[in-house]
Amino acid sequence: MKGLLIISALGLLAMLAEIFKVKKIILPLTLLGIIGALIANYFEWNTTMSISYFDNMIVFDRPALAFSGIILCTAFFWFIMANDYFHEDTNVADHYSLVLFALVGALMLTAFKNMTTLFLGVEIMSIPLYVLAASKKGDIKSNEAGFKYLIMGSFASAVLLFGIALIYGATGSFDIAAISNYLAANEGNIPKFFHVGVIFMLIAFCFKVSAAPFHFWAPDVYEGSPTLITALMSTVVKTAAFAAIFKLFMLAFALSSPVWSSILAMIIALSLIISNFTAATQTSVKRMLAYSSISHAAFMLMVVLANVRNNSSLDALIYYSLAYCGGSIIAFATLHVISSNGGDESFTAFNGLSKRSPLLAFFMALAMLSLAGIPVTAGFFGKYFVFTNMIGTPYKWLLIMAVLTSGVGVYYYMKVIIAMYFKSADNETAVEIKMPIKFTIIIAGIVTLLIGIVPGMIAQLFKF
Amino acid sequence: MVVFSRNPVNSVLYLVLTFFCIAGHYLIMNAQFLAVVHIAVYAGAIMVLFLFVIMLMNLNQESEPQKSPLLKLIAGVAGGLFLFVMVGALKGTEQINLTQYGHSDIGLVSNLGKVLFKEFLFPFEIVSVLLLSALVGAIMLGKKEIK
Amino acid sequence: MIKLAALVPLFPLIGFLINGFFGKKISKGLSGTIACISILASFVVSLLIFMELNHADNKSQIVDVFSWINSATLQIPFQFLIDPLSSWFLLIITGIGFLIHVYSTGYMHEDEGYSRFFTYLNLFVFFMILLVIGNNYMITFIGWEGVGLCSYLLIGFWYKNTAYNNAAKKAFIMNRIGDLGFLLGIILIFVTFGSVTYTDIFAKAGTVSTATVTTIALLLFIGAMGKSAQLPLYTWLPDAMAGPTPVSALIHAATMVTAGIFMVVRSNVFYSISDVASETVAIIGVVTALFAATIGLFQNDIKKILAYSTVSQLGLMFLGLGVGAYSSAVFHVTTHAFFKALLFLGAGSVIHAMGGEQDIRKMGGLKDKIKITFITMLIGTIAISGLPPFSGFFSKDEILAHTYEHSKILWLLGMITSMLTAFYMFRLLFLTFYGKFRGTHDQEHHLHESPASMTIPLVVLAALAIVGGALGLPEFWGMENWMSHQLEPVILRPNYSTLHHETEWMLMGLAVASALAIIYFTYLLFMKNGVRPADREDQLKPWQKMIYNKYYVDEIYDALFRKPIDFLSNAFHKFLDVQFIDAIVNGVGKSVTAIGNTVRLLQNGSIGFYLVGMVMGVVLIILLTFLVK
Amino acid sequence: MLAVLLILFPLFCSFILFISKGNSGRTIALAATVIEFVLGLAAFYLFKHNPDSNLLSYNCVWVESLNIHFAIEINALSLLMVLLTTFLLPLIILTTFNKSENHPSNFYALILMMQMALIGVFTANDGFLFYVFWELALIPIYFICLLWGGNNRGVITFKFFVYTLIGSLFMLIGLIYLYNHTNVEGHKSWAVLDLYTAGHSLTATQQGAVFWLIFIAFAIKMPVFPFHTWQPDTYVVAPTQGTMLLSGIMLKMGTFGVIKWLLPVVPLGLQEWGGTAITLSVIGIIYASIIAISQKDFKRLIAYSSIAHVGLISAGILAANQQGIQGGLMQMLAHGVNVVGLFFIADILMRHTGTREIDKLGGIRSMNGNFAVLFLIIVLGAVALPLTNGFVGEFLLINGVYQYSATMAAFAGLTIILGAVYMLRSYQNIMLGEKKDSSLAFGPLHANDKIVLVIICIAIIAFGVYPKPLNDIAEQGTRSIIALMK
Amino acid sequence: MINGISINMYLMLSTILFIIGAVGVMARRNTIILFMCIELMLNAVNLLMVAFSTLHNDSNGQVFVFFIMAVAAAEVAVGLAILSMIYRNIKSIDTDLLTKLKN
Repeated sequence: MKGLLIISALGLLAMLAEIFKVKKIILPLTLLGIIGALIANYFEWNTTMSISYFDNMIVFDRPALAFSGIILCTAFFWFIMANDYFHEDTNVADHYSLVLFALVGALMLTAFKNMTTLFLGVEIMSIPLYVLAASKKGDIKSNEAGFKYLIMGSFASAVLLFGIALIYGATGSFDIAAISNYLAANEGNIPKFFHVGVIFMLIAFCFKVSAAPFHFWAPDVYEGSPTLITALMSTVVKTAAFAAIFKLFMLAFALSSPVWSSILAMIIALSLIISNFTAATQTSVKRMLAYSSISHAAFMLMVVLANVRNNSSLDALIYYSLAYCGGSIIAFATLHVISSNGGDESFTAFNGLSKRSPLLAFFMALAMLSLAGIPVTAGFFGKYFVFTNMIGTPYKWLLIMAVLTSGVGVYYYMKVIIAMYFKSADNETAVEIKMPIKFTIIIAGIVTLLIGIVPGMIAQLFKF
Repeated sequence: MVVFSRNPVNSVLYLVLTFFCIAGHYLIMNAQFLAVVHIAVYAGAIMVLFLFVIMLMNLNQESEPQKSPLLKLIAGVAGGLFLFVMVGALKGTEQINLTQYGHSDIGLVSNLGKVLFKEFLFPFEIVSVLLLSALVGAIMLGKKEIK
Repeated sequence: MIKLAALVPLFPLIGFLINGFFGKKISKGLSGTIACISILASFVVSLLIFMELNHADNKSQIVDVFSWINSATLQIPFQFLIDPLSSWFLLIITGIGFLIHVYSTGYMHEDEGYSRFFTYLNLFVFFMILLVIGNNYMITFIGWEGVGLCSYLLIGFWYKNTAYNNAAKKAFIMNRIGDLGFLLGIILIFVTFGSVTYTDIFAKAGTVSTATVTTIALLLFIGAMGKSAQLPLYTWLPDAMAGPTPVSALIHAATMVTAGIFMVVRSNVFYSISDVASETVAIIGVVTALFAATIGLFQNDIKKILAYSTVSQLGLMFLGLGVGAYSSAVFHVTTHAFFKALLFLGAGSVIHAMGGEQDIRKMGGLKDKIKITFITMLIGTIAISGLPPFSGFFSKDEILAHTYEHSKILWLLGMITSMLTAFYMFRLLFLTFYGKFRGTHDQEHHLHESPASMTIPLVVLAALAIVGGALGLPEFWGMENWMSHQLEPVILRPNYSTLHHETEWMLMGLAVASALAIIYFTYLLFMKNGVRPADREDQLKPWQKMIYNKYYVDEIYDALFRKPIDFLSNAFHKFLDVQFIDAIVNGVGKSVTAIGNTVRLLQNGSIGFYLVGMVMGVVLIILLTFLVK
Repeated sequence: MLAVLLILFPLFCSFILFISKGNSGRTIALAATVIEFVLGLAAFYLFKHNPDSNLLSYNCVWVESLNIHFAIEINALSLLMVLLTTFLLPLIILTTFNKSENHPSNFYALILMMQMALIGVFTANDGFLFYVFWELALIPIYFICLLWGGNNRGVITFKFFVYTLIGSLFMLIGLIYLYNHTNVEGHKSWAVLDLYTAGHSLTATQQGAVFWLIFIAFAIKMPVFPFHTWQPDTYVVAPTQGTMLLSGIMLKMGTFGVIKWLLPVVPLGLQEWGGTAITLSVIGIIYASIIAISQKDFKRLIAYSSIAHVGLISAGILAANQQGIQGGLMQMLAHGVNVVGLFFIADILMRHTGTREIDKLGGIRSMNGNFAVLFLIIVLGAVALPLTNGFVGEFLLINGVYQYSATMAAFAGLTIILGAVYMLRSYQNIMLGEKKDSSLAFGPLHANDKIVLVIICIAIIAFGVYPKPLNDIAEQGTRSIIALMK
Repeated sequence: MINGISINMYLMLSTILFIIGAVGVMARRNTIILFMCIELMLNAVNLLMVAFSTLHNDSNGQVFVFFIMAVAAAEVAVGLAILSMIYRNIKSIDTDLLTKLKN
């Protein structure tokens, strides 16, 4: 909870800093703040199992803290990485505060206990992102991305609200606990529109994590947005959304799972197919990553699906998020470096990277292997956990499909590696990497490897 | 009419009309305060904002070339289907009268205020963050580039 | 000495290694000497073993060397078995082998691959010894394949000649076909008896069903068909004549090709039990004998004639085996080794004299130019034609007598074969040594008798071909058939003639008379009338042409196996593998791309369309969840 | 501890190589692999004298929550494979001495990494660890093929990579399924023996499913018909050392996997589906042999011959009797050595003549007799002539298959005929006869090449004549597996 | 005053409103109208919320409506800002011109 407050305060401070013309201190301040939030998180972890604030509106229990830990860590590295990007911009403080506000929303999503906080969390997270997506003001692509994101996001919000309204109508409450109690108490006597509401919420969240057929916005927005913002979207936002999904569907609506699980299975299947197949034909790495993020979302949704019968899946979700964030951070950072070194975002820009910057190429390869799920990278364990969870469920066909499509997945990840190591570059000039980015990439790479080699570490870190 | 009118200004006006209707419904349902707020916020603020933008950009012409009829058709069909399935899905709900609790005063300001500042304190506070970020965002985007 | 049986194969192995590693560095003389000495040493040891065994009470002694393959109940030790059969074969192999080695030092003297030749030859002897000396089927099989290898190497000895190489390859592959049968037979033996050791198996052979025994026997016989060039796997042997002549003498006449006979005799227990198998052996034997003999009638290559004659004689031996006359077959193997080696070496001497010419149409009148060769060849020819008192007469007669006992038809066919044999052998003799020289002037000038290293073996073999019959004189002459007594311990049902003496006399007389008649006929034909083989194929009558072309068997095989396999190979590769299976695999990849590209089109950038997509998704979901039950 | 050292030492050297610059790479690599071989021999010695020595196994917790252990053990089965790996690696390194690659250090580093993974695969006693090593082995080889391969390598190695990866993911699912059914005092376990128990407790249908899930991975790796199409292309396109690694050792991962991770796991599944799998294997034998006959490229020919050989191995192993499995083990060793020899021959041909087209070559024997002899010995090993190493395994394999089905054995046995056909045909066309191209020149072999070939030939003959040391271990290993299948 | 009106009526009404909004978003090209349609959808939700609030005699629903309004306002603000920016760049607010990002 304190973490949430600290971040909110940071956002304000960042704005104040601009007023007082002390832009230089924003970054250190932000980083310090995030560390502070993390420390606060840590203490909360050790003190109580569950503290509720404000009439059970928001509760930072251990899963919430775990997810917010991931989000904060990612954000921490993101800020380091984004440093030089911000410097180019005149509205540094605005950017900082917007990102920080989005973080607030994300943190809320991990900890909400009430539909109100859920809804507000979603919006607080989304609105700054709409702006950020469009933040390259002169670039029509960026504008378009922001616009699309906004329209589609609002549409999804409307759907979400409709769902919330229906659920409220059935249960008479916005409280998650109350809803799940209601479900338990009125088994067999639940109005139909409650289920419609659940489905609507599911759809809204599928939109947020860009699962097919609600994924349409993702590739466009990912491509159009500034690379670093895309990184933020695909890591923080996704993790937060999954934290929310976890709470909603694995806890609150668990009992109505017969209604939504088969739908979810179909959504996953569709996502797997569409994302992997389309990613395989992309020429732009950024777009490819967008599609790949859809496929990862599908994998994480599988955990949600599996939870129907298996309660150990929180581990899996957290682990997968972490692995995915690590890989994505590296990938987007590399992309950023390349495009800021005069390249575009296509596969050809990666040609011969191994010669231009062996370090970058190595870590990018690592990230790709991790995203492809090859041992001993973090991504492998992520997939492993998903499989472990899925195997007990009746959706074995989905598992087979996941295996086959991830074979396709390997194809496009490898395409990057091939380009880097096998193709020759047009220009052989060395790629210049700024220190902060180097730092981020190396740390993220080490984490990716480390939790791949010693996954027990994470499991011990988050013991529930 | 909101949807189909060609001129955005007309659209806005039709929308305002719709808002008034909705506000009427609120009144019927004893949500007096909400009805007022509704009119104030939507018709008063948001719609004015819309109009302002329209005027600003000088868009009150029927400049919009129509979408290809095909997409319109598809959109219509999709909407129709949507309606169909929604009706199908929501049908068969038991007929509950809205007045089963008789008259109530939940829609009154005092009551709402209590709820808002007791139970919903945190959301209320956090909405400030939301509005702030929207503010910042809008300003940031609205600012001219200083080059 | 029996304990030292390992020495027998060891010596040739040492010879092989020395020649193999240092062959190029040492002089030709030394190389040849080492090779000969190693075989000689082997021969001496074999002789000692033979003598010792004859005096020993235990006629079947096992010598352990080392343990080879163990797999649970499957124990295959490297073990030697010394019994009358193996010791006798050892003598033949090392004895004849030695003579041929000596002969080769002369014959191959000019060849650049001199030491290589002896390397191979020593290796061959080594494997051949293993083949006969092993105490289980696996050791025999090692030798069996090993000699196949050496045969391959030696046939293709002049490796620059593609035709020779093809012949070598053909020999190896045909042998392998047989080997597969053999191997499966061995495996079935193991599966049935839990062992492959001779002494174990034969003791238990009576305990299993006849059907199994028949299968085993037939599978083993497939192996024998390959190695001993029986129908339908005989075609490699005539081609094998591509190798240097001493090789033909040693491998493709005297020793290796008799491995099949050896193996059947070794396994006589099975054949004695299974009538079906025996019958098959006899029929294939006699058919081969007759078939090959007819082909021999019209051949013009001196070595090819001998090769077909070998096939034919081998068929005769199988006939003997088929009718249960195992010792007679071994007897015939022995005498055949003598006279056929003699004939080949003689032919080699002729070729040597002719400077490499092998076509008898281009020879003639050689008897005065190369006297020793002529005389020894004559002896050999008489021996093979079955005139008393030469060795061939006795062995062949014994087989035919047993056949008569068994079946009159088979006997008749056998008789015809031996008449044909007499015909083509004398044809060979007359055409080569009599009449006028028909070769080129150069060749005539060049004609000379071979060196002593070649003629001495000829003489020795000739002597053996004359007196070899003494090993198995007919019982009814009141003499002891040494051979059959010798082999008694290894044969389940020793087969002693039950015929009346009169019948035997009659058969014998008939054989001699017919042989004489044929020889006279041949004499009339080629000497008196001076008939010469046609120079060109189109001068032949159709039936002659067919025989001349070996009944087109090679062509048939080509059409039946080689071409279809080549075709299949291409078809499998081009169509099934590349265009079907791989295409499916690639197709998966392509379809991924195709689907990807199609799905990409959905992403057309238009918000309205995206929203329609989303709404349709919602519609579908609700439809499926709530309305479709 | 020795076991751990066997895994860690190559990894360590690999890191050194990654860091090292310049041309010292090959020396380091050679030294490393030789030392590794000595370690392998030490393990062999130790195993002979004290099979229960705790130096040979190691077990520590890796991921506690999932009960994943870093459990490795050198037992009879793995010892053979470790010996094979450690024996072949120095040779493979030696084969590179006569050509200059780009970035040699990285090349060697990847090879050593591969060795680490391979030894890991062979020694792992924990299902998860096994899988991890299994996948790890894939990455270095993929890079080796990709970075140092021939024309069109991108697409081809890619197919290989994706193909095998999908297969192994299926295996992962199978393994996880088993894992979910383990129950050791209320906990799940990855230990191999517990997985066996879990497998045995499944119903026949479940076992059938697990059988296929796991078998697919192995079948692709080996490869068994009809999962083989990646293989010829990959073998051709990979650099020689890559091909050697792929065919000499990596392929054995599949066969080894069947022995250790399939047969004892799902006996009922095997009963039900083993026949199908054997049929596929046997079809593969004939099919690949026949295709090999018409191949023009020698390397491709070897590739197809390898499919045929492996088909026999797989058929024998799946027959699941003493002879079959033992023969499989022996043949794995033999095939490893032989195929490395053959591919090296192909490499030498390429280097000396600039082509591998069988039709363009010819008459090399008259130019270099020693080479011809060495080549011939390797060919003989490949056609499984008795007294070469190939024979022992092949005999036992056919024997094993025969016990399963005589008809199958007869078909499988065709390999000895067809093998002779394509091997001799290619040998003849390449080495014998007259030179087909007058410009063809074939000088003397380099010392390194000669050393490698001689060592291979010695191995071929030595283990053909006296296979006992290895055979005894193979027998012991097979016994233990057979016992576990009950 | 509201006797006799069943909740289903409101359910249907707001559904219809919602769908009209949705169709508008799908079919129109004018971005401003797009926003308005979204407002319409949100209003549909509001209506439903209030109806349920009345049904349950629970003021939470009405409070929630406040939040929705706040969010709607925020969205519109941001949306119009983006819109004006786009207009600055391409002098049009036609969605069909916003298809640079595709495939």
